[in-house]
Amino acid sequence: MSTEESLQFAPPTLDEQERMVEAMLFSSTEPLSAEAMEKRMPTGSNAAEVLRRLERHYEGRGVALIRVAGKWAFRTASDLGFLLRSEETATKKLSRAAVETLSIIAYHQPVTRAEIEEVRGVAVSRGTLDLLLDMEWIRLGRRRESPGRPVTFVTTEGFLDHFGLDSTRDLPGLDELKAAGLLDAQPKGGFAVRDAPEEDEDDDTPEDDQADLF
Amino acid sequence: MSTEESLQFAPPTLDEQERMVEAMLFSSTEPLSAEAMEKRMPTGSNAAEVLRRLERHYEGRGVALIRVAGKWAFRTASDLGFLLRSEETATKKLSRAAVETLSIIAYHQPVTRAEIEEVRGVAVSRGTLDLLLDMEWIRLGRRRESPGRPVTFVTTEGFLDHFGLDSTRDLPGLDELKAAGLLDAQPKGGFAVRDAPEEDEDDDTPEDDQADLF
Amino acid sequence: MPDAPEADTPQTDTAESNSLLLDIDGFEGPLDLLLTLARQQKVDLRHVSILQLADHYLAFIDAARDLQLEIAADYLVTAAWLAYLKSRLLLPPDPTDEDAPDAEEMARRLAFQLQRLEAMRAAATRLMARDRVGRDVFVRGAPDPITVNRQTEWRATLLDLLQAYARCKTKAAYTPLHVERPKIYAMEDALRRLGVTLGTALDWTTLQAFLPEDWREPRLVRSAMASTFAASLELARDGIVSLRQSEPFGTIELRKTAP
Repeated sequence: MSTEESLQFAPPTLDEQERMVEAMLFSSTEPLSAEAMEKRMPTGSNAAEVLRRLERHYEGRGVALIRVAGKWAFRTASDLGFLLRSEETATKKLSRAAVETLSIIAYHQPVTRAEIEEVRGVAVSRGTLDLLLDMEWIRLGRRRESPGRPVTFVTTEGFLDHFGLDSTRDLPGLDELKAAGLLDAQPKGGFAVRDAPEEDEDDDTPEDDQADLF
Repeated sequence: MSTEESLQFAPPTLDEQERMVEAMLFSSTEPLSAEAMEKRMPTGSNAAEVLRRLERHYEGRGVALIRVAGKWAFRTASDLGFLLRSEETATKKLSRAAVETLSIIAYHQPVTRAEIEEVRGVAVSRGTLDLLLDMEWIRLGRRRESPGRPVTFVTTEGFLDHFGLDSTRDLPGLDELKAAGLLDAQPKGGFAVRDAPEEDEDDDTPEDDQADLF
Repeated sequence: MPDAPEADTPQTDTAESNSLLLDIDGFEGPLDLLLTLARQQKVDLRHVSILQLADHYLAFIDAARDLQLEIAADYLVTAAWLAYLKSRLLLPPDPTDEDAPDAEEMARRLAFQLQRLEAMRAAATRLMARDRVGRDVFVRGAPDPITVNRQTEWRATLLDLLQAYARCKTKAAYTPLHVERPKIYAMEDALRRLGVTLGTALDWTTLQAFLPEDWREPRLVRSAMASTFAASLELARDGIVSLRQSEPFGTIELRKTAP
């Protein structure tokens, strides 16, 4: 490495020093101080001086030389961050359990977990509710004023948006479902479906309406 | 991100595109293809064109834009290695058997174990191949369509990257070796006394065979 | 055959061969040893004298034998083969044996193998001397890896929703039929109750009077009556109570037997 040897005698040119600082900063896993770099460079080098040159050289480029905690590092220009992020959207069909749970919440809201389970006839997993909450299709409603004060679930604006509904009143009733051939069997007597859940059921006594439902 | 939005309408300027390619390559340790970068860039961008500009911009600097395995990568200038080498990064010394086996695979690929042994005159230990496979410098190629359907070995992109090669065509001295007939299974002209590997696909242009393997 | 004329018999350079002997473990097989010996001819390998090489090799093996060194089988196989090759190269071809391999071809083949091995070794050296990542050139130390933000968009249509609800309701309509087991007044209960209340029946008392209050409604009274009757029979057998019935289907009366 003749470069190295010759540098033993005369300090490298500023251009040479700039190359060295550039290479060190590029390959370093962490920010480097001017002193640390100078220690590795041939004697007579002045890292601080070439850092200023290097900073100017990278001005306005895709990569910037920045100071962090008194040390130096290359960073992607802040306006180009979008190139390094990518959104990958996968569409997945909602599970049967999730759609059923959602539909029960839509028709019976506000509804407790126990009530959902009663309609579905099977336990509702925490994960299913979490997923629906996460998707912001359902949210927590008021606590039920009954023993244990269970939380209730209601649908959200996002839910209406997704399904193109103006309000939950637009959900077809059981008779309409039947007419559409979606419902073959007679609904169990005594289990009434409200055609139109009230908009503000959270505010007034929802328990009363529910009383005959559950 | 106003930049991103405005780019939806008109392709960015070449300067802008150069910044983008620079940012992407700078932030990656792996070589990136022009196509992969273009996919991330606003429509109408031409990565290949700005890569040439970028290559010129980095000429003679401490960091160089190089072509490896048909892709692009920033690497420190090779004459500055002395500054950057540290105890930890010292590359492990490969055994002579491993080095020879690797070279035979590189120059003769796709090549079977029996063929490697034929060239070296000794058995190739399982450990040697395992080591090279483990380093991801070689991988299994297609099976040879000869009795026993032996597996073949070929070099990987990681191999090209490590040795700074754009393709296996760029292996040092490949053309001379080929011209001298030293990549053939048997001496030129005349018939073989010993049972030579019956397949003769490595006789002709092994690089061409690689085209569809990589 | 260019090799034949200048091929001289075992040369006096056995000293060199002996120095190699110390190293026999250092060779990677007979081909490696042959290549080392061939290089001693200090000629381009394309002009190597195979005859001379065979002699050197055989001398080497003989010397190793004299020193009673353990020689691996493949070295001996190669020695035998080279001895055969040597005899074939020295003797004129036997026109009667058409199947005999062409000695020149065999020699050419060996020379090729040596050249090829040497070429590969040279190539390996050149390859290893290239600017290598992590040794001569370095990659970005603090990469800013592309973060892929994976998002799952859940798909569900209004129809899915309605079908799901309809499914739930339909399922509810078909809840399995539970046949409720009628409440039974167990005989043990009747016995216990009679035992407790018998003290009040010193006079004839109707069986009905012993039925518990909550078992008197029509749906339950039959079971209570049957059990109480059975219990009274049990007590009568033990001589604890007496029973009487004035007419068929008439009222059954009971009283505690006088002690």
